[in-house]
Amino acid sequence: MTEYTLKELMTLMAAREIRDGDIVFCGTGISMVAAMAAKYINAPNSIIFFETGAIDSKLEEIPMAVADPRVMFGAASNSGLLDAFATMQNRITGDHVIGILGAAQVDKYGNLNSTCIGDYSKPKTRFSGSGGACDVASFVPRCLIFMQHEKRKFPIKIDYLTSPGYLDGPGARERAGLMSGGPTAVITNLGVMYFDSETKEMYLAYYYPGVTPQKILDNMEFSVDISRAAEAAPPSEQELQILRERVDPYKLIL
Amino acid sequence: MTEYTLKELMTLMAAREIRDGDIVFCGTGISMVAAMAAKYINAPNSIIFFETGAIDSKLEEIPMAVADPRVMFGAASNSGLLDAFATMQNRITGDHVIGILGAAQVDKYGNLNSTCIGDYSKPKTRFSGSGGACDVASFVPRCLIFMQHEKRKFPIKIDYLTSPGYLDGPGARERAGLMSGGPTAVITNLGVMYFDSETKEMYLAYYYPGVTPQKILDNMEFSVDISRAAEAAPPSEQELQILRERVDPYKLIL
Amino acid sequence: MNLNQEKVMTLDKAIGMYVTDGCHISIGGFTVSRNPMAAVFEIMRQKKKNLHCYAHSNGTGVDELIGGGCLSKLEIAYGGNGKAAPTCIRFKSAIQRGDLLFEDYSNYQMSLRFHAGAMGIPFMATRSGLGTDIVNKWGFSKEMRGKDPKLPDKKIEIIDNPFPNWGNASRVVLVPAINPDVTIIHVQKADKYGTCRIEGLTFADADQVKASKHVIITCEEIVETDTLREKPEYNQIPFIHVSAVVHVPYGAYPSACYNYYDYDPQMLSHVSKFAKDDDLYQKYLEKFVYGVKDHQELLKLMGKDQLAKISADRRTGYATGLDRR
Amino acid sequence: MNLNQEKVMTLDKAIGMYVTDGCHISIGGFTVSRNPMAAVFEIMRQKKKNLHCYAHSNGTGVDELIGGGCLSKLEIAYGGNGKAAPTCIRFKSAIQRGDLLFEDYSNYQMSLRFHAGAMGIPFMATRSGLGTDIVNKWGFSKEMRGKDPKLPDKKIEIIDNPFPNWGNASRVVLVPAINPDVTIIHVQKADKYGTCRIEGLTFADADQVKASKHVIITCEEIVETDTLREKPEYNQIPFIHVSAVVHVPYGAYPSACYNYYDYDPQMLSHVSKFAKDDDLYQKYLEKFVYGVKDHQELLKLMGKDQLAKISADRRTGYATGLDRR
Repeated sequence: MTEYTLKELMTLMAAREIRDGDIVFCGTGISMVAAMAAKYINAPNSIIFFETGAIDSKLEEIPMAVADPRVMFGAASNSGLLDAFATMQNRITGDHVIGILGAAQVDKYGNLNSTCIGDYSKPKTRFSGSGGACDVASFVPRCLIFMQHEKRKFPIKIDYLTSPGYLDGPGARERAGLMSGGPTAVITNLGVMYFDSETKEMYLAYYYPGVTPQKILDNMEFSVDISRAAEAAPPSEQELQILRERVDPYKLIL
Repeated sequence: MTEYTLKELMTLMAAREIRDGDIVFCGTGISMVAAMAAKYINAPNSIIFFETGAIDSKLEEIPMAVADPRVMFGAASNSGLLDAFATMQNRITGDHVIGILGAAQVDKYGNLNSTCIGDYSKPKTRFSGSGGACDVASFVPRCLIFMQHEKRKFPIKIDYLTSPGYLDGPGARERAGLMSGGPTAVITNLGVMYFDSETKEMYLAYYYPGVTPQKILDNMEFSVDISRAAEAAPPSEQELQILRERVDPYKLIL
Repeated sequence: MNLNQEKVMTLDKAIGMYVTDGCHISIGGFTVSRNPMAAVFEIMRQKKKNLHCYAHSNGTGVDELIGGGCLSKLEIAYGGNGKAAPTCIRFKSAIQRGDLLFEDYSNYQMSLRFHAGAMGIPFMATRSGLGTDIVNKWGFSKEMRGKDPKLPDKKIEIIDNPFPNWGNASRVVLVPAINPDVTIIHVQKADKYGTCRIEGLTFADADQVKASKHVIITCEEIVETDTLREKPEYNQIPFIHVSAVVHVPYGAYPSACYNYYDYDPQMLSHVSKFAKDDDLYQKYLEKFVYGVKDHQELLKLMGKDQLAKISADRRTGYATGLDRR
Repeated sequence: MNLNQEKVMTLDKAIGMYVTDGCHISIGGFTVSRNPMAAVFEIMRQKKKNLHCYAHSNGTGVDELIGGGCLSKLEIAYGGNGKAAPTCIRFKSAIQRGDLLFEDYSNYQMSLRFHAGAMGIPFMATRSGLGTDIVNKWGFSKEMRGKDPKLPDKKIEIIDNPFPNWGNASRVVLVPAINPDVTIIHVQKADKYGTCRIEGLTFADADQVKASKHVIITCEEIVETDTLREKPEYNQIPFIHVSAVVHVPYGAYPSACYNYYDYDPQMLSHVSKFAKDDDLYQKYLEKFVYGVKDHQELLKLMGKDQLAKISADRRTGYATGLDRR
């Protein structure tokens, strides 16, 4: 079996969540690689679109930002932010969108912090802030979240709630006035977590080959159910080949 | 002195109200001819724009509708209704706009009816309805109103208030939440009425050569102050020439 | 929307599939330009009934739908059509007879309602209409609205500005979103997936499309996807919003299609003249609408000379010097 | 806006005239694309102070304005800049030190705020942010807002949907309009009156311009008015909104300008490296910003070879195969 990196497996775990016909809201970095990989592997009719207004771009090279001129080439249309977010906020197209997000912290309900650690007005560490993440998390029915599996990134309580997951549990999105939906999976360098359909709490669905469920628990502040966990299938030869030769040949991201 | 028609004089009376640098919101028919004439005569730097989204069109031929392809040619930009009305609703550009409207009825406060005569839901006579007239009348600081001078068109009470003038008098626009401003002049086939700055009531400013103030009063249901009225200057040779040779050579409107 | 199925189809199939009796519909264009007339005539031929129509100023098309007896409810800003019909004639008579339930808005309000629908929010705010009968007089009663889940609770709502010291506005008018079951627009160029390039003014077409559950595009030309994608910034509608694409040259006739053909002043006057009398209008329908199999047959009936007269000049995009008296 | 005066002027004159100490400003572009960098550097050279800046994701430009000490207040959705700076570095340190008053929004909320400003309404509604700290945590206190007429009453307002049975929404977030004193954008083509044609994505540039009292356009090319008017539908900004037009080739450098040049990955990395240390950043400023008279001198300093590397490929609009590691 071919060697692979955990980053490659992470990317593929995300790609496998994308269904044919999905409209994929894409950020930068690994999320863009995952969306591009899905188009080549399992979801040829999925469509990648960017909050900047480009839809179904011809991605000959990996864009390094959602405003990279590479997203403007060969698109079905180039508009702006207002149109892009409307596509997610309206239910006609929005219900077909899957978002891919990253964050500095995630809690057990999939709420994300990408704003700061410490006090909001004078934080210990400041991050970029929401960008479109809060919007995507507010609007779309399915979301994938990329995380590095470290204790401080899976805290009991996040320092700032930038992007809504299930807020404080079942029914909370609806009570707040958000559209239903919410995060689908948290994909890390160790495994994949889903959310229980009843409790809306994160549980372990997959651990990667060579990783134990216990190791995953050791890298989180809160505990998750591991009773439903199974070992993830390693990357196939074909998946790796596509990833390495077609998606990111210059190793810009992976 | 050259002969002229009352329609020609009406057109010129309106053109004379347009100032250099005005952005002129233009409808069809005589209002378009007036706006075009002003550009040639007294307001070369005025800009004609249409609710359909065309701005500063190159009007080689008279458009017969605001969506006529003739307004799309040589414009600074072709957008849509949303942009056009925003240009009037926002105060940065909106305060420079002068609107030109027509109607089936006008009352002494310059409120317009272009919707119906009789009961709204089953009217005796139905007209086209607001179109953009209500929007323009709501947003812009100055408005010219073209009318035929007939008793039934100047009633005590209009059957339906389509486009706001001064509503029921001083301060009423502000109380309703409208932007200040309101109609500037009512231009008819007999004369020109302005609005008193205190009472907001219509008064006679000009009567055309050969028309008496009394004749004007005879053609209105309500009475207006005629004490400030003066005879209008007839069209000059140059004005008529521009109107006939450059603006409407095929007599499509005049 | 429709991502995966084959989208190119015949007009009769597209209308048959997406325009169902009683559905809520909007059409593109404005007065004499880019009304999807081929589609309108096909709706009339298929005798669709009880449609609920949303219009800003879609003169030519809406008046024919009324004349054909297809509409039972209408929300509209402007029923006029340029010189040929300062007030649309079948619209006027239907309302005066009480044959149509209708409600009046302004053009901006209707545009905002489509914009809200496209954005997926329940309403948009404006300062247009305060103090007018557009706000005060409703065409659909509160009771009727309560019973019909496809009608908003209210025609319009006025609220105090929630930011009292901001925007120099004491109060605003809120107009409810529109999300039609189907929107039909006619464009110059589309690809087989439904990506559209509109030339000239776009009116409110893009928002109407994005607000709509189903979308039929009729077009002058179906062009290669790669061609449209050389300049993605000039494509106002990406394919994800579109359900069906139909190739119909002269599909806006007798309204204009910028860069392709002008409106036909003779035909518009002819229709207006006939529309003023019920019997004459029936004769017009029998000959020009029901009497032809499809739009191609109507064009044949009009004749090549007539079409040549309105052919657009390359420089101006319209028929320069066309006799429009 | 400015209808009549001469609009073409030098950059130092335009910045001197329209960017005044303490004014409220927004700039165009998004992260690595079409930031009006020549104008940003000129603002820094002119040592403008206490600016209040509105940004969605204007990475490159906003971070330099912060680094140059020009900003005292910032309303922002995203302070990141692609690979070179996942979090903008001077932004990060200014906030961590408490050197900057700031307030967070989402990208859509900021876009809607510009849209509201352009439309002349006090607010826009969205369903984004309900239940989050973006709604709950304010950067500017109620007291501060009460004292400053240039700040809206509230950061955000949540209201129950006034159309309870419409739009499937129980409540909505209202975000207040933005009307900057001045907006600066960089575009590919403009005419001398300020009509603009943007190629590629427009981001929120058009709304930022239309919401603004004064507008400075910097452009790669000043083209003939007649040329732009051959295709008016491709001009996103008509001249009536524009105060000043400045011809600045490479005016977005080191960010990208689609169809003209790519972003400069080396320069962006270089800036990021230097930005991490206060002394190094001062050295960077002395050399590349204060040490040059104008943007042309900066370009000379960068050298022809460096500019050639990022020159856009005709087919793709970016520098195909550019080394971006």
